[in-house]
Amino acid sequence: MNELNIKADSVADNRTAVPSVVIRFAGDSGDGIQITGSRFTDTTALAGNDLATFPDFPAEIRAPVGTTFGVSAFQINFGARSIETHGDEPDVLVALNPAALMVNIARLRKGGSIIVDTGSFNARNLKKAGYETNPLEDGSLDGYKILEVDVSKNVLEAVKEFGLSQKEGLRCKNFWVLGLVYWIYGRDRKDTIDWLRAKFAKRPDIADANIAALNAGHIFGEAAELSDSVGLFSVGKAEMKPGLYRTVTGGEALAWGLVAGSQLAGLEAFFGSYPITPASPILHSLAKLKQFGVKTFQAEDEIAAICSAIGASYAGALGITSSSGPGIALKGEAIGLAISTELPLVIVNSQRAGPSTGLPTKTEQSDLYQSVYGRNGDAPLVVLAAHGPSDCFEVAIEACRLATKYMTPVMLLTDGYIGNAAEPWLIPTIADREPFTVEQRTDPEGYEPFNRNPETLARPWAVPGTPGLEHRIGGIEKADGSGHISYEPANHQTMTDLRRNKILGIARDIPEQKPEQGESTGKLAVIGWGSTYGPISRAVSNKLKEGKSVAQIHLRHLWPLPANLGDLLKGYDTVIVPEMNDGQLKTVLRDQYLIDARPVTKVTGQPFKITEIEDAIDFALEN
Amino acid sequence: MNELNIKADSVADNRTAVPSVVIRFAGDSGDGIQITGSRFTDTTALAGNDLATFPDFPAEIRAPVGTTFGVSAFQINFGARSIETHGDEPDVLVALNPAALMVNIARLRKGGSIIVDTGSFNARNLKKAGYETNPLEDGSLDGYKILEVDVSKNVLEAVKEFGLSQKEGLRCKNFWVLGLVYWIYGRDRKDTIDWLRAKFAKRPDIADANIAALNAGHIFGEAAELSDSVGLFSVGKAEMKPGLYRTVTGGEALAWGLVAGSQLAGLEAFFGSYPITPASPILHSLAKLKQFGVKTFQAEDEIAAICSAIGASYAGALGITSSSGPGIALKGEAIGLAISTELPLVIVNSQRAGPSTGLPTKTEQSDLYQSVYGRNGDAPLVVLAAHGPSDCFEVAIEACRLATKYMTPVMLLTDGYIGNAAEPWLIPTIADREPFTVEQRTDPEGYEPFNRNPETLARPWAVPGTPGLEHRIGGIEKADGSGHISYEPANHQTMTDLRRNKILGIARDIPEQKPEQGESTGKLAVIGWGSTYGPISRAVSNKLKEGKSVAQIHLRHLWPLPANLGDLLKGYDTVIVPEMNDGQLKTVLRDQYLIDARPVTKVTGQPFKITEIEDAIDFALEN
Amino acid sequence: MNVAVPTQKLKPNDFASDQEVRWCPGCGDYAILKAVQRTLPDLDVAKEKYVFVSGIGCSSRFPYYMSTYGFHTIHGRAPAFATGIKITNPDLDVWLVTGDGDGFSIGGNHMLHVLRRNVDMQILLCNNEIYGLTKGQYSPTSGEGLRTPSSPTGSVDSPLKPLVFALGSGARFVARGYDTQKNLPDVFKRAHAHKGTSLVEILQNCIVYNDAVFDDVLARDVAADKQIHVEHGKPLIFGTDKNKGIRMNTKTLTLEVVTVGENGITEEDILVHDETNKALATMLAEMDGPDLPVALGVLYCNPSATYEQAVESQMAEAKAKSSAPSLDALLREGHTWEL
Amino acid sequence: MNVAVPTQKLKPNDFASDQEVRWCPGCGDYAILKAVQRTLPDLDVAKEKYVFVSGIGCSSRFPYYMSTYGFHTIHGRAPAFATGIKITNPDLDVWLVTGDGDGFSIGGNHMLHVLRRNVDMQILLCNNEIYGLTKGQYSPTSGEGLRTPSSPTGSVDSPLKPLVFALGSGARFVARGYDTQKNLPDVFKRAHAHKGTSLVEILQNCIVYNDAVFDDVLARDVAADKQIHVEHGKPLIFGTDKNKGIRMNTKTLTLEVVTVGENGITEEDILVHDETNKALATMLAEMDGPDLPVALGVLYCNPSATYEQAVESQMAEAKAKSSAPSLDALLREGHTWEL
Ligand SMILES: Cc1ncc(C[n+]2csc(CCOP(=O)(O)OP(=O)(O)O)c2C)c(N)n1
Ligand SMILES: Cc1ncc(C[n+]2csc(CCOP(=O)(O)OP(=O)(O)O)c2C)c(N)n1
Ligand code: SF4
Ligand code: SF4
Ligand SMILES: [Mg+2]
Ligand SMILES: [Mg+2]
Repeated sequence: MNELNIKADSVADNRTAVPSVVIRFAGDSGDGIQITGSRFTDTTALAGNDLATFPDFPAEIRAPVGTTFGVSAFQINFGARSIETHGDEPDVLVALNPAALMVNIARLRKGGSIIVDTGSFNARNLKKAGYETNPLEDGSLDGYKILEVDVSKNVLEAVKEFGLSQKEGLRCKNFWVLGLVYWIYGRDRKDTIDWLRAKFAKRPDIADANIAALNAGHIFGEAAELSDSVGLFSVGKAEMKPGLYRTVTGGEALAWGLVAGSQLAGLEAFFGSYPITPASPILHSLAKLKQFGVKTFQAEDEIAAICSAIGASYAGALGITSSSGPGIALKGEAIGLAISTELPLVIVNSQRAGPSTGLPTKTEQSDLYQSVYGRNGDAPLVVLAAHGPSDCFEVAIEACRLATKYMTPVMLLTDGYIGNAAEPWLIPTIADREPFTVEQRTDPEGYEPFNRNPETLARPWAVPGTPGLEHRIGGIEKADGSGHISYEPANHQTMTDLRRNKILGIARDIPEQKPEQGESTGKLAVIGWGSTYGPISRAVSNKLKEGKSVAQIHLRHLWPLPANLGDLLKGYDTVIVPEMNDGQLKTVLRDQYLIDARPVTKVTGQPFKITEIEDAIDFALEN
Repeated sequence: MNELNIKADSVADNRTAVPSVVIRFAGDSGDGIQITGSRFTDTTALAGNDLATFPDFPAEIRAPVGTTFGVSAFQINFGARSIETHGDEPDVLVALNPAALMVNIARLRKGGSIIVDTGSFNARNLKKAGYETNPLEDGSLDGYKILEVDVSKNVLEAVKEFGLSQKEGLRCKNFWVLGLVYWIYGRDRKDTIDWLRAKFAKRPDIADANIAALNAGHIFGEAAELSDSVGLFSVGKAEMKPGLYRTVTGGEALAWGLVAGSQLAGLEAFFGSYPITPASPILHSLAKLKQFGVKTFQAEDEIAAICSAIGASYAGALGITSSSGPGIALKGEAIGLAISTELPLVIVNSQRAGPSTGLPTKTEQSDLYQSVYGRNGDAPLVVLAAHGPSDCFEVAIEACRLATKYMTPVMLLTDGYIGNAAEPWLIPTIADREPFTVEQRTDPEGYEPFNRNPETLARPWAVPGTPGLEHRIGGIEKADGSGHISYEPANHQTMTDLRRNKILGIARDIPEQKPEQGESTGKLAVIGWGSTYGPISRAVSNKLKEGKSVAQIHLRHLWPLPANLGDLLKGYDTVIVPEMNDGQLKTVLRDQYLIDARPVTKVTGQPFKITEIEDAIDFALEN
Repeated sequence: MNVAVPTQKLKPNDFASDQEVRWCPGCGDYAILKAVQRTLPDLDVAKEKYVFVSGIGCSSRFPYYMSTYGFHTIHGRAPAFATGIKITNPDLDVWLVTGDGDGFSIGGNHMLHVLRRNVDMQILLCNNEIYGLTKGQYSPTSGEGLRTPSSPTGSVDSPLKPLVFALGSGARFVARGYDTQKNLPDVFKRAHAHKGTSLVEILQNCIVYNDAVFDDVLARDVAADKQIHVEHGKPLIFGTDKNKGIRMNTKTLTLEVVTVGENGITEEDILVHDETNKALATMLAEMDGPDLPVALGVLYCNPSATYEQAVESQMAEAKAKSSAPSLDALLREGHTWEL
Repeated sequence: MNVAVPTQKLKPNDFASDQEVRWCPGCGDYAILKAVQRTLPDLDVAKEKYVFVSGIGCSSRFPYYMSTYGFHTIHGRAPAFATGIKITNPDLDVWLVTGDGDGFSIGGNHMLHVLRRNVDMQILLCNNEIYGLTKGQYSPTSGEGLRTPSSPTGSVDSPLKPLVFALGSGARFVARGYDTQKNLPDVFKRAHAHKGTSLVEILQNCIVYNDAVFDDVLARDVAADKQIHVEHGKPLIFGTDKNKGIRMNTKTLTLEVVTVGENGITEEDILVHDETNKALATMLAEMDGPDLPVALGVLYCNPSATYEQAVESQMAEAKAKSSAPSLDALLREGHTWEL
């Protein structure tokens, strides 16, 4: 290997500088598309771009090769400016087989570039993808810039010295393409090569073959006259806060945030869960963190999962449970018990498209109703939402803080999109954070299980094993103070009021709501929550640049709502609420503030496009 | 027995005619209070009064004798005018032991009458009830009219000829008291005597003893100079629609309504349930109706119960399930499946006080949120509520109609109060009703599982066993039309829209909302749902009599709401929403109509008092 | 007019739906699907009577691939749906397909109760000892110590034996087979012939997340010595040389493997399989090495009244008692009065 | 400062809470409560370590009547709460009180899994073969044909045998007693001594809804002949004259009752109880007349590693590997870059 080859390519004179690029890698599930994507992500991050990614898995575990439902894709938006979404429309589509082209072509920007592996465009694959004629030949791709390469052949050529089987050899296709794409954007291969060496430490032949493929793709790019077809580009460094960065997915950030939160609370974390898409990665991440005193328990079902977590909180740990929509539905009864017994609990809901089983691998925000209202009885709890991968970390800490300070369940909403998407993250330092150490009760003097802290209205947390504090709790209504079973009519009213007021009082303990962008009054507020942050943010900033009177308000605290939110919203002539559901936050806002919050909904299992929000803004401003 | 004795007592000259009376019978669980109440109810109904009753059981199955938590009570409000509630404040309290007095005295109208069994006011019972001094002696009952009788002694005297044990003899106490109360209100004993003869056909000695006790109580009344203490009264006949009447509890009416509904739909009914207070009586009623083709299945839990019912609907029956709050919470996930597969299903929720286990024997309306919003995903269904015992029958039929016509789950809300309360019921004739026979699909020509009726948007119901219609359904998103699994983004939006619009379209198929009382516009609308009907109705009519500009609106259809409701409500300056919860319907109304609907809430496990609603009306009109 | 096609004229392929099968290439579920499709034509059931019910999991996608009626329900609850279906229409021929997670993790309670009630249906358990659909977490049947994404340092759960559990729950028919077993249709036919709940555990290879987990039993070279195919009335003999047998050690009350011809052991000493003996079935179901072979075939078949028939006869009785039941008459029963 | 009171100095009454007991007068639960209160003082456990967990039902009110820590949870889920409690703090002494409905109807799945996992706790099953709290519907252990408000023409469910189910689920300790049994505390002590999940089924009389349902076994005049009190290492002998015994019929592989001294039967023929033998325990647990007596005492005790200890040792190992784990360091692991 030539030392020179792996250095960053200096910006060639014939490179066009662009502020941002969206690339979509697509191929068969077996083509290693997700690995390609994450390698490209790391390299791009190292190059100083801001970025956002969107892995788009097939619903099937491993669908038959070549089928449209077996196509796996990875989209990345990276730029020399701040990046909020994975991009509405790819500028470049890499299609490693006909099915990948079939499924993804409609997304591509008009005039965008396509890189195809002609080696896979044989009759059999074309048929499997549903093509009657070869799109590379029938003119249907006119208007796009196409780079046709027989990647398969090139790869086999590049790796033949390593004595791999044909099958193993073809597995290097993705790195060949990656090398080519690196050349197009002038990217350094070193990081990828290091990664390959580490990854295949035990199979140096595989490592070498992939590295050879990577280099061969790169060399191919150098040799080919790409400026005529897909072009050569440079994307400068983005202005980002200085510091140490890593990329992080929402799932990882959430898991780490939960550990951080429990450490700041001075508690052991207990995580009871049952696998479900797309929530499982949190279980997987936490299962690896035993050294931090995190106990994970894979329960027999979601009900046992939450009940074990409530038991853990009762026994003095920070109980956490996690699931997705259908599993959260199963937890409703037990959530009521945690509310009634006033035990801390964090419930993570990685939302997916519903109703029922719905589209398990597709994203949605349709569990807000279920979160705020979905239980028997008057059963208030705290609802928080993370707005992006790294934000999961902060929101998880906030969930731990509120759950323990107020002795309450907290529903933490994230979704399939956030969970799998990755973004660069300025790594925080937990050691510098103010702990919110929980004081569990030990003094028997004057102890009553439902005697409250007058300020927070939280009851004391008295943990089994503590001498002198023996007491009984349960889901039957409890007498204010003593906690004994009470059928007293007035007491039930008192307790209902207390439970409600305790939660509403949290509004005093959370930041005032401020617009993310735009003025605090004006013509239009676009209010969102959760993973719509990216497209809303970009759309509003685009519209602000056009001089429109529009502001972005994004909620982290969904229940209770920030104390000033009503007043803030009343400062705008119009309020629109983009949501990936049929209009759920809008119900909460209209109920609470009697403002004509107008729903902008999208229920396709896909995130909003920036243009969709822009259109909604224009429409709202005009109507 | 003297023939003359059992004739109706003619209205004595010294009887005071009163328009209505509220009596509360109270005693130990073992005293037969509920039987006394139901006998008094039947006799009162026969006498031509309108009436409403409220059985108030202890939470414990059989608490130790003499304790306050073992007190059982039965309240009846009867009158010569229409009766809407069981009465705010009893005029008469019958207290068979000190605990019964202790628990109930606070409810009694100031200046009301008390009948006590002095035989039970011994030191032991006083202590068990928590009395330090004897209330009959310490002046604490000053201001009430008290009739002190040693009922125990009198009863034993009356029944001694039948050779019963002392214990058996004392069991006749309740009939002795009943005889006395019959005398006070000039009531006929014949019906009670017939009932005793039938009930104890195999134990004529017991029947005779109870009849003797009944007569002895009556004679005691005749002999005693009651006009000086509790007084003698007459309550004339109420004006009621002519016809054949019976008394009915909400539980019975609901069960019969479900059978009627399935007959009108031309289907067999399948009822899958798991016992829970206060829903179990519906299971018990239906289990006795096998001759009508009703299959009841006591499942292992609530989840299995609803799943079996969905399976039954899939197989062509009308699937019904029933539970109370915590059990309904468990059904959330499966409800989503019924919504997604668009199968008919009736879900009966007999609400009780929550959250969590709450107060199982106490009433509440706090599951409206759970009904309308409580599932994962965008998952709309129909929500109906019954407003009183006999209304349960009508609403059950409506639930069957909508479920089958629109292929949708219907949530039918009732509550512990309605379920156990009884009222006279003009018996309807099912044979005269218009059937809404369901047509299940048999023709394979052009059949697609999700091809809809263009008017109702209902999909065809194709039942296993039908040749040529074999198809697969499930909870994953289905392609519009074919019903095949579809991950197509646009299709998910289409299907979400269709599911929503199908339900919203039902608004065209339900009656326009009209005020129950008062004008269609005005100063104040009092809007309610469910079992608050009685007190709201009486309160509004009282206020209308005072000349106030107030109207009563009572919802049967909670989702979708009647098409004209928004316009109707906007015709009033102020709208208040009395609910036995922390303000749930008010959320729906504010969201839907952006009107400042103001909550009037009560969460004590007890129904509203008329005066409480009156106060709320006055407050709303003044503020 | 619909004319029912007599199933006898149908071929296995007639039971394949028009949906592309979407299991991973090499998944054991393919073979099970084929075995079912080979079974149905031989049963005397009209095609429209078949209903396939499932929960959620890879294996639970099964109904989509059958051209019969099918209901892909929710995770773990298939037995409850199937119970409602069968009670509603006892004429239907109900097949339930489930996985080790679907049937014995979240669904354990419904499994217990359907077996106890003995509702007539066939339950096919595709046991791959893993959660396939959710990408490879350990399941209740996974071996102790199995490393998976949710048990990176090894599972500490002790595995459930589905058939032992079933017998403990009151099952009246339990059998075991494996995905690629030639005569799997015969096992299915026995299950079908049994009136009541029939549970068939099928050892199923998940090539992606738990590949070769049954190799110590199913691999060609060990099969003869690690499997025993039980048959009612036949001695429990196995082994490459057909000379190993299962004996009851009456001292320890345990089963043990002996070799006929060694240490004075004769065929007489070998237990004869009695599929109506629950204690024996339980002991056979428990066997899973290292010394004892895994039992395949029908371990237990001891029919008893089915649930839906009991329901039917109570209905019939009630109807017989009141020949023309009228709801209007019912409402008028008891205490009424005319105003 | 809190000073732990050594439990040894405590009396049964010290374990009674200040809440009035609210079961029906004559309910068998009273006797069970007393038996527990008589047991605890003899155990070497500090009072504050006891945690009583229950679901919903009459029997599940139990924790309120104990002066220990107590958690009255929701219907059927107590095993899951108890599991969370015990994993979180293995030092606690966890007792779970449940009913036949709570534990085996809605709660069957959690029961299965807690037994399978072998989480250290004592489970006291108050089996009254009825749903008491909801006023008398039949339960999964109710006899077939039982008429109740939900089965007016008789239940058609075949009853579950909780101990057989438990053994099928992998339980390592099962025992049986009855409410008013004198030596019930001894059974509880054995359960407590067993590390792992210990299930004790207690035949409990519900005087209101299922009175005398166990009379055919427990009534004084039949007790000696209808009960067998099993003891490890002792022959399975019972009867008024102590001459009846349980024999294994090696032909039919079933248990049978024989009379010592009749037909050439000697004590030699009688089985000796081996509480570590699962097959025997299963057969003993199955016995419930008419010919065979009901087995009382410890049917099975065969300890194995407990779940929470396995969790602890994995934790300890992980901690040993990274002596001072730092979250900040973790976040900086892998691929990072400085801007
Ligand atoms: C209520 C609910 N919880 C969890 C899931 C996620 N889930 C789907 S299938 C499955 C386990 C599948 O395992 P198994 O039944 O063994 O089937 P296999 O995929 O191995 O065939 C899980 C946990 C779900 N779909 N629904
Ligand atoms: C989710 C839920 N479903 C149903 C109930 C109603 N319920 C309470 S206890 C019980 C059964 C009690 O039976 P068992 O466990 O045998 O206890 P017992 O009262 O007989 O001691 C039922 C069905 C409930 N409380 N919660
Ligand atoms: S993941 Fe395993 S069980 Fe699922 S389809 Fe693939 S091979 Fe089969
Ligand atoms: S109902 Fe039965 S089990 Fe419940 S307290 Fe009364 S006697 Fe005991
Ligand atoms: Mg599996
Ligand atoms: Mg019970």
